[in-house]
Amino acid sequence: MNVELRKKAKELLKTKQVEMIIGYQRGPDGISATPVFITREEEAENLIWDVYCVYNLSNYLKDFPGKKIGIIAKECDVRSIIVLLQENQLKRDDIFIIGVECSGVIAEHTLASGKESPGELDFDEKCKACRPSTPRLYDYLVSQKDQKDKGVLPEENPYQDIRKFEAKSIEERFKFWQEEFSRCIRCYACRQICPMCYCPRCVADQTMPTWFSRAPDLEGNLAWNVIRAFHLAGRCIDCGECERACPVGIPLREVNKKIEKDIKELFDYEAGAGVDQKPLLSCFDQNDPEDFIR
Amino acid sequence: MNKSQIPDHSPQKNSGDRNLKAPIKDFEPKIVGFLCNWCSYAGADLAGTSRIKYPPNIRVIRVPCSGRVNPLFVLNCLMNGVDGVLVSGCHIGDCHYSEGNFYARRRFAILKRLLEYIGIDPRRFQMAWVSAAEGERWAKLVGELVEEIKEAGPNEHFGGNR
Amino acid sequence: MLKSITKEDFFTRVGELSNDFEIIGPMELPLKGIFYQSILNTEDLYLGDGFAIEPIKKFFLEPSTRLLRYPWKNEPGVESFSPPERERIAIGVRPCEAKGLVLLDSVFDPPASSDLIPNSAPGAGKKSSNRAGSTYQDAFYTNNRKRTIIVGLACGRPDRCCFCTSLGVSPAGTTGMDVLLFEIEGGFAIEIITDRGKGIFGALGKELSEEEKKLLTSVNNKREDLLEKKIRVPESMDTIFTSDYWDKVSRSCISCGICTYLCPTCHCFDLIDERRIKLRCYDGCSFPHFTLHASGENPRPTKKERYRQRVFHKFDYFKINFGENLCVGCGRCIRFCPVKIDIGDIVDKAPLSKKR
Amino acid sequence: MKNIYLPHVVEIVDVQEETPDVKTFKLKFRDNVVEESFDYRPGQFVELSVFGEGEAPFCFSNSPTRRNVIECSVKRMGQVTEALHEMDTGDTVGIRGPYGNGFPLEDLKGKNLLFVAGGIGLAPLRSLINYCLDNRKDYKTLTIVNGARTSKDLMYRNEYPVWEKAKDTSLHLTVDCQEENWTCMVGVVPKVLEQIKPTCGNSVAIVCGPPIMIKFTMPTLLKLGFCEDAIITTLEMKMKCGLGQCGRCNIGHLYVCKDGPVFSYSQLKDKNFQF
Repeated sequence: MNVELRKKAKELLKTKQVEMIIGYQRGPDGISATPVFITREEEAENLIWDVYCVYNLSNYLKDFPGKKIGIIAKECDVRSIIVLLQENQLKRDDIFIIGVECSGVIAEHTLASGKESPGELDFDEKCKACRPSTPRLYDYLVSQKDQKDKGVLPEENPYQDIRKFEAKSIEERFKFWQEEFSRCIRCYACRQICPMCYCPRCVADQTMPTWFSRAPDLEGNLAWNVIRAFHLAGRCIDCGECERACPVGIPLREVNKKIEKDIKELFDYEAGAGVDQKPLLSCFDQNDPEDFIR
Repeated sequence: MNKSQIPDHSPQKNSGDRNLKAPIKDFEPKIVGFLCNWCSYAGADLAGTSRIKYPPNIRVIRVPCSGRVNPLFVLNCLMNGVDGVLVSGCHIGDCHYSEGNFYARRRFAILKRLLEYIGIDPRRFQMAWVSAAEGERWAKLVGELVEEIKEAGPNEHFGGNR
Repeated sequence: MLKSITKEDFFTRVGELSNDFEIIGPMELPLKGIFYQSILNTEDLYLGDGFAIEPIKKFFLEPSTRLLRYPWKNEPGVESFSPPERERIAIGVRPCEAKGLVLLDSVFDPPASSDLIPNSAPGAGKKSSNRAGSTYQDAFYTNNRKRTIIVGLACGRPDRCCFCTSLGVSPAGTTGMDVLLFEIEGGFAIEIITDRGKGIFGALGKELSEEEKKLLTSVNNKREDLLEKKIRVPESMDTIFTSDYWDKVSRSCISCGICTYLCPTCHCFDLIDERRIKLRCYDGCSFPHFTLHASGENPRPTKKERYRQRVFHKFDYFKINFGENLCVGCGRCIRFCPVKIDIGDIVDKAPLSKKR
Repeated sequence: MKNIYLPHVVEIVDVQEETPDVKTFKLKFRDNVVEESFDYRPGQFVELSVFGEGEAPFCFSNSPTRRNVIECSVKRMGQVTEALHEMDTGDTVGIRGPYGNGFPLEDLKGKNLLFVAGGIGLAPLRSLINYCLDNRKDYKTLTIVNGARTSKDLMYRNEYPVWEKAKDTSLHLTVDCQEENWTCMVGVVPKVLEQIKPTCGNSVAIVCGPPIMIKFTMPTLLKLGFCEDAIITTLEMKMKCGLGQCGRCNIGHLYVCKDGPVFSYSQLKDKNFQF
């Protein structure tokens, strides 16, 4: 399938349908993948697609406004492109989506443990909650016919862990998050890697006023992590990049998932369902639940 | 304390020794209320002009609409040691701007659940609809709120050492 | 002085020392990684082959340091926080990190010499010192350095991101150490380097036999060979400042702060006034607002300029000012980069022949 | 050991509105001992702090030769300047410094001096101009070219009559576009310089203004015959510490806060303008 991918990429560049293709190439360690930005046909030979291609490349689309960009995207990446389209951050005509079929990517942190081959490695947690393997939106699809996948099976109940955690006492919950957030170093990798975090000036960097402490203390870290997740309500498509990028292992997906579950229950809303969908917080329903309001 | 000798709390463990608040038995909570200009603020005003007595624990911040209230306002209050936050607006259908409170309702439904998930007592963040005619109701609401937050106790996780 | 000591004796001694000193050391948090923490229980001390995620820097140049407390409006008296006095022992510090501290010393604890202070000679024109950069001594950093004894641990298993030997650091290097431990069968070989080190571990263990010494030397000699990654570090990068190379290598950068925050030598900081307290917090040259003027002007507007600044600061500017690279090859920025940008690779492959 | 961040407390004794968005603050030390020992040169700067809001660097805008107060001119721009503009006489602020190298006063002796200022860039130059006027015998002719967007944005207007009357001193004012009742020159600073054709022999040009003005003025001065060493400028960069430690204000290996803010054109050219 890499052959087909490269062929299509060359064709797109040759016919000038796109100015650049954002894809994956093999990293300097010879195992993992890294993002690559291709503008010349011969460079297309570097393109790859396999279980090591964990990144959500749609994060880079904001770097090239007004350019025609081809992007290699799996199902979860496509969902984030859809959200960006919903929010008018992209023009549909400016992007050419080369969809790739995905049966799960590896959990990247396990690479550090010395394991290398796909069979030994675990699939990423996010893939266990993901259902379809064909992207819901694409301009060209590279199908995965030459690879008999052992892909992950979707979990029966994707919010099982969240429910379990909700059942704990309030003190336990606070203690858990206090400990997790205490490790936060405020490097903002979670924000920077997120395709949805495109604010020109993030609330964390604002000084007039300063919304919450910029020091990595309890108040600052908690406020930052809560507001980061909140700003993704109805927008997070669970690509898991924030959690992967976090150098100190804070389970950020567990916060994102909580909101995902809530909005499903409260508003029957799923982020990134379709381009015509309205963003969750800029619309409402007359009958939205209000049992929490006095 | 000697001027030059403020004990330093190293950043690694500045979560301890934070309870600088009053003991619980005579605990008077500090509550911040974000009140919409058109209904709830007028309602609170009515309570005042009608000389209805209610606890003085609430500090009112007037906002144009409950839809103006940013979750950051709520977090900022809680992180600075406020014991409870109330967002109050017009009843559904009465919004001066037609739909501001609809947006607020969605937004805070999510925030309320999220704060609870993180381990912040749900009693500390409350939302209400109070109309301009409901002076009586406003006073009752504040009374209940103060009782609830007294039960919840001081917000000792945050805002100490400041 | 080289001695051997059993693990048991070592930990017993650390336990004794914890009465008088705060013990800092690596601790393994399950599923999260290794973190330097204040150790309350000597059993928590992790002295294996793994590396801590954050460098020991965070105990010297802290993620946030309280500098001043301000009065309420128009009241008198700005108060200085007094630096803490408790003495500490940092155990398990890697040679690269200790070297990193020595490099930080030149910024925060520069040699005090009146002729280096530019303000001392009125009318002295452009520069009265031949060295650019800081000449001010920072009380908080210096105090943290002074009150801490450093007990190092030689590296037994460098990983594929480590490249310290390319920067003149050895996996068994003693720069910046008071004591250095080598893991040997049944315990540690312990090298006492300074008098402070002698003070805490001097009375311990027995002299190594000639045979053991030989064995240790041969192991030490092999340590450097364990490093797969070797890079060529140029004398100067001046010629490629304007190269489009920087555009290429920085394209996948996401402008987060991981590389700078986790670097044992990065020391850029921000001063923040919050609730009448002045704090010093980490900041990084990779953030877009790092150099953003209030007017909206930004001299480093894109990732290209920002990434170049990081590389130049490490491998060019600092060398001009202090004669050394501001990199110790610990590999953290490579290990934890979410998009696998490899600074070693970038420096190694820099097209130096290309003139500006 | 001394906490290098500890500021001296100064009181605002006077606030003068220079332009719609620039105010000049006159500051007096609370502590007489500090006042005695506080010495500075034109071109140096201080870190002014509004307690609880933050710190920002400002240059001295008055000459050390006529100092009973310290003067800083502040343009309303960001968090700190906003807070400063809200302040009034009697309020206290913090001050630490002086920092930076300042103008090379010795090297300028015996030279014709050309001052080129744009907008608030006149602030550090005013300090130097008045210093030169107070040491008049040390310096030859003084030519001042001062530009602003509009006549409303011209700073230190009450100084102009004094400067115009001073011996061997000329003042050229310019605004970007023609205005009603405006009798001086019109046009951006580089254009005006070409008209004035200041003498380049035994001269030094001292330039301060917004980055865009500096950028276009430099080539003009070179064209007029000024040599690279004879063009000096004082730069602004985002600064936090003022001590050469926080790492954001460097141009190449030089730190604007410590090795600057005064640089010669040749110094910057050597560093290839490595911002």
